[in-house]
Amino acid sequence: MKYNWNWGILWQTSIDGQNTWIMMLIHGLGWTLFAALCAGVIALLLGSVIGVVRTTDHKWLVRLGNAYVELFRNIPLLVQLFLWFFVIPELLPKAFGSAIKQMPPPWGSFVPAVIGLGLFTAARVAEQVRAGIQSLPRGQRMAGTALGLTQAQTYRHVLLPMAFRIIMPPLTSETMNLIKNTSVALTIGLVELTAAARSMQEFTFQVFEAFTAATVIYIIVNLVVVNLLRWLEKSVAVPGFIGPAAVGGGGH
Amino acid sequence: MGSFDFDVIARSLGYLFREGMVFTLTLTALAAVGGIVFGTLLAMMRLSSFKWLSLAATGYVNLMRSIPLLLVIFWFYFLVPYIGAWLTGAARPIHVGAFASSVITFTMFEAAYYSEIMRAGIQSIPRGQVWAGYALGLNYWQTMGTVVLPQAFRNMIPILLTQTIILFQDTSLVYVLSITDFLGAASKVAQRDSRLVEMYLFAALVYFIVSFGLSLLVKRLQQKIAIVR
Amino acid sequence: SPTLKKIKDSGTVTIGHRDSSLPFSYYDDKQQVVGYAIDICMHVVDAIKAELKMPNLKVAFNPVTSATRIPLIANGTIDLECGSTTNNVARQQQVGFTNTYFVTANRYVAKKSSNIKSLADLKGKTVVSTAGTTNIKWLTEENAKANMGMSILTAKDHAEAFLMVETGRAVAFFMDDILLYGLVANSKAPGDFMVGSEAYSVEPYGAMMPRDDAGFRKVVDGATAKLYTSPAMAALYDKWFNKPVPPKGIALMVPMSPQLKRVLANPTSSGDPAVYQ
Amino acid sequence: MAMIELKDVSKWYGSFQVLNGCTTSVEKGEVIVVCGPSGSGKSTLIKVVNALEPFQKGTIHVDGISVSDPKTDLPKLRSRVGMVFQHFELFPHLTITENLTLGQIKVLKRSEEEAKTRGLKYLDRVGLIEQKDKFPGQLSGGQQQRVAIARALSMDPICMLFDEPTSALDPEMINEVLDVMVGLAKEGMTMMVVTHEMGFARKVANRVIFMDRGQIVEDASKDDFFGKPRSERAQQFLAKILHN
Amino acid sequence: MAMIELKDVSKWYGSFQVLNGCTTSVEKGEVIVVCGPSGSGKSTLIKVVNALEPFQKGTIHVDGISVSDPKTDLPKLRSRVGMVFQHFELFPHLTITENLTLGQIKVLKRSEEEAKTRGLKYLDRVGLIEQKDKFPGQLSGGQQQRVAIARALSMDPICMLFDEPTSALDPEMINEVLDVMVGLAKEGMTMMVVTHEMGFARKVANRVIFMDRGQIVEDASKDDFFGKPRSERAQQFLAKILHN
Ligand SMILES: Nc1ncnc2c1ncn2[C@@H]1O[C@H](COP(=O)(O)OP(=O)(O)OP(=O)(O)O)[C@@H](O)[C@H]1O
Ligand SMILES: Nc1ncnc2c1ncn2[C@@H]1O[C@H](COP(=O)(O)OP(=O)(O)OP(=O)(O)O)[C@@H](O)[C@H]1O
Ligand SMILES: [Mg+2]
Ligand SMILES: [Mg+2]
Repeated sequence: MKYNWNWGILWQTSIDGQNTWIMMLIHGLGWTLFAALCAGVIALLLGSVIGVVRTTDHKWLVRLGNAYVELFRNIPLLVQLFLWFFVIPELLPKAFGSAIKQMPPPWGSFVPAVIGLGLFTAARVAEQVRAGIQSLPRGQRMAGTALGLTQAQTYRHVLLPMAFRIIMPPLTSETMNLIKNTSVALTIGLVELTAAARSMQEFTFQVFEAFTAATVIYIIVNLVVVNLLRWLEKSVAVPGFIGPAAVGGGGH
Repeated sequence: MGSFDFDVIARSLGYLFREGMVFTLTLTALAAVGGIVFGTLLAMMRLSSFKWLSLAATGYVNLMRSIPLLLVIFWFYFLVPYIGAWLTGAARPIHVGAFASSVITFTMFEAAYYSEIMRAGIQSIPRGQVWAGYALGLNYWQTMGTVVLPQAFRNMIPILLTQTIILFQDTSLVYVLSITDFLGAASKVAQRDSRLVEMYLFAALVYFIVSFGLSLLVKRLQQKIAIVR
Repeated sequence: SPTLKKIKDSGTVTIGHRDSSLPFSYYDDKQQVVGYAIDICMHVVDAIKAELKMPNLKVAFNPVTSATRIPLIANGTIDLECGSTTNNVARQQQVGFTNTYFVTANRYVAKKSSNIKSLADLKGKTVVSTAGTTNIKWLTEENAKANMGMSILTAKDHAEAFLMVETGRAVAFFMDDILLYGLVANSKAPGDFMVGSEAYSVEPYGAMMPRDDAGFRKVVDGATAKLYTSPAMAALYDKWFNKPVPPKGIALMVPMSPQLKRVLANPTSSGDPAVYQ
Repeated sequence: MAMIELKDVSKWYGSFQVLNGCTTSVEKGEVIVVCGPSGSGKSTLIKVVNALEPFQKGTIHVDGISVSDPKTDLPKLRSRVGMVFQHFELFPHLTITENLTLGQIKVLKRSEEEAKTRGLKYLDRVGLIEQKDKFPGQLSGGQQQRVAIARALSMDPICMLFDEPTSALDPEMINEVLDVMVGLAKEGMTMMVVTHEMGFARKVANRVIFMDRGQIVEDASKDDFFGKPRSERAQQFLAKILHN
Repeated sequence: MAMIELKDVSKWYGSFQVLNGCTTSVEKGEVIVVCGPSGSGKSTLIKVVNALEPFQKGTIHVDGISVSDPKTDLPKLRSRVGMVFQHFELFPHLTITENLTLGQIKVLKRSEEEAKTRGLKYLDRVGLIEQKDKFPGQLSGGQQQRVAIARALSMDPICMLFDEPTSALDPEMINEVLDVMVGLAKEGMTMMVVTHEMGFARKVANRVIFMDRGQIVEDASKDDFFGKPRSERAQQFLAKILHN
């Protein structure tokens, strides 16, 4: 291959004239993690609510929850982010719309990215939460109800604590997916890790160094996150309980 | 934005579907079949009692799952010619078309996900089924082929298909290679004619209709093929 | 020369092209690859045919993006990249460039209604440029140097950057002027936009080819130099910059700049901006 | 006034009728055993009494309160009826003590301390006080079922419902659970028990109800039932289950 | 020569010993009942005989062939030993007929036709010939277990192993399965049966083996075992299981 390897490029000053390229990548990693964290919080909260709602017997609430999940998981993330960034502000009242558009960078891309990623991931979390609750023996809900607990109390004290433990493994892979999916936000101008790597390769033309560095960083981040979540999973594991092997849905 | 110019869609409809959608669907179908076959092999490797086999499969799956698809597409696009050369013993990187390259990429990438599904599927078959197969005198491959995999596969069909719908949406990322899949076609027209909003709205609609239609089909199928237990 | 040998062995020369760099290298409405740079490269192909004495040499087209063009040259998938790639010294570390075929300048486009007259009017405003371009690099440096306090947005591609100006997310979009003319001409209301009169940097375009392949370079440089200095060049320029071009039949109406005239008369593949001033 | 009173209760799952005009009553202090073939509606009968399943026709009164009246405070009613399930249904993420106190604290609004004192009293009663800090998954099936009984008792129920409490247990553990139930019966607890353990029925039941296809086919005193069941179906059933 | 011969068999799961020096033998035509508390190693004992689980010490010979000899063709050996599981383990994706013929075709290389004729003969024998085109999920538990027995029989086994064949069944269905097994015993089939059904043991067993913590604690003739079990553990066990 006619390629001029130059790993030293990582320690050369980047276009902003101050930081080295490796710092630029790490800066990008910061945005990756921050966006993933914010979107993760939205996804967990909203996804749990929708997932729970879909296991109740309020017919129209269940339908609404199903509609949400179908809508958000059947459109590619790439397209959703584009719509959040370019189309939604145009559909809002003018003043509000321009206020959103005037947000200084990177917030102008960060906010739509977090909303888009959050709502997209919420649909997937909702699926997991629903599956988790439904994988519990039907008798658990009955036992709670038979004790005199209200529906809300049954969810809070009986169903959700077990459901969340059971879906820890699929939620772990959702977290990995979320971190990786933030890379799609580069299409609306968020300079996260992949975008930083691309920008590095376009300015320096050292493509393979840039992408290798990014790949290695992603692998390290994933190792750390997966092990953190495994540890969390172990530390909340119920002694003596071997849960039904929750079948992880796929997804990226 | 004021006025939408949806005329651009009418003008490019033929191109969008005859080139873009056909590419997307072909790629999805080939990668799904290849991914499931390779994924099943990976799952069997992971569950095998040969430590190094299971380690290799685990490493592969974890690697694939920790890199963003965008980067995976990129790597495969440039490395496949070298892998091809290495496999065929050719002196030069062999020429691999964009289509072949994306089929290989998605097969290899999705196999990691399909293998997790098949692994769960195999593990969901009660141990007793395996014992029953062995007790009849079936050997490993016969037990796998006639007892375990048919059930695992049938139990997992809904999840496999759901993953395939995700694959269908993921193929849109090949646009980074400037390959004309459906989204690539849409974005090419959109960029050339400066009609991004119209095109993306249309693309969202098309993806939604196809994916949602497929997921309805999955539900139907699920009710039909579920094994009576 | 390894490249010529490869072309000879495979009987095919592979040209990398962009999909929407109007009018340099793009798909027309019949999905054919066309453009100013493509036409120039076809002359190079003819020269290769003559050099190798292979009149039936096949031409394959391979789409590239800003992210894939370098690796594809490096791994030998494409032999020649014909698009709108700026030739500069940094990039010459990885690839070779042929004689420059266009010289453009970095300018901004803004809405007429926003009343931007000069760079100074952009102080403290939000501006946009495309990720990975030499333009955004200049913009970043200038912003810091002159203490302009501009917020700089990064767009994925030119069309999106322009859309940001169209929808009011950014006041101005900094890009090679020739691309700006194309974007304005293709927009829904070309009358709403104006391209700034000041030029901030020069951007010479050339075709990329493998680095350090003197044999191949000789053929390519020879062919382009011969074309540039021939009378056919003026007609070729006219065809793409002063007459209606596909797909929509809009004419860009950009007369040949004095710099370009000079460069075409004395072909050069230098990456030094000073040469083009 | 009867403790539990069912009048002409019918229930459908879609178009499938699970209960068909069931009428019976349980007096205070009575022990009723319900038996019948699989799928005959025994579990459903127990569940409608506790309003865990709705029914479409008839009336049920527990301690004089109508179960189907929309004005009835169902959680409160349920908290007064103890229920024990086939698969124990302890809460696996809570310790034994927490299992015993959850309902007392959340429903009866007892203080944590009081709930604990009471819970542990009943845990001692079923002979498992040393297990109080373990999790359900760490106990054997028989132990779990005894905890489930203690959990129900610690709500001070006015009556208890059992749905096949021993059928998920290893043969060795059946008796440790039945012994506890026999004790309860002897203390005068009102009980309605779905079970196939005819030994238990012979020992403590006042009456035996035999169900088939959603109907109460036989509702007789213990001696009448074991002596000379009227219906042919009940005779067959007894023959099958008592043979060998 | 004994049909099944175990000599000093020990097995560990990691550091946990499941079988501890088990020695016994089963003669041709004998019926042996294995019982003992949960977790004592009964299922494991059955599985090592059929080489479904490896063991670390001792020897097992079935019809004179060593199970642990690496040269032994295990699939072939297993095909000659019929096995019936607690949870039936019919193949749910195959019809009853296909369940009966799979092993015959794949292992014994019989033609499809011949396999079908034989399979249906045994299906008739267990009284289920009308169910031949159904799927296992459409049958009751008792029916499934009878099909499982027919499946094992259609391989023409030289002996049969049963692992708690009735403990997953509704009480009503236990007898229909036991009846089939009693029939087999009477015809002289060599059988090793893990079960808690002492009625069955009394009726047909030649010998009873009592296991505790991986050891064979008692290996006695039926009359000796029920009359005066030697070990205290076996006495306690019998008391628990026979009471009520
Ligand atoms: N949620 C449900 N939807 C539809 N049918 C149901 C539902 N729950 C139970 N059934 C049906 O109602 C009938 C009675 O069920 P029930 O559980 O009361 O029977 P049972 O007498 O307790 O049987 P078993 O001895 O097997 O526990 C059965 O035929 C069962 O299939
Ligand atoms: N795969 C395994 N790994 C580790 N321990 C095991 C495994 N399988 C069984 N055991 C343990 O081995 C012991 C004996 O198991 P086995 O199934 O033979 O008992 P059993 O006598 O059949 O009991 P049961 O009456 O409950 O069926 C048990 O303590 C069990 O927990
Ligand atoms: Mg029941
Ligand atoms: Mg066992």
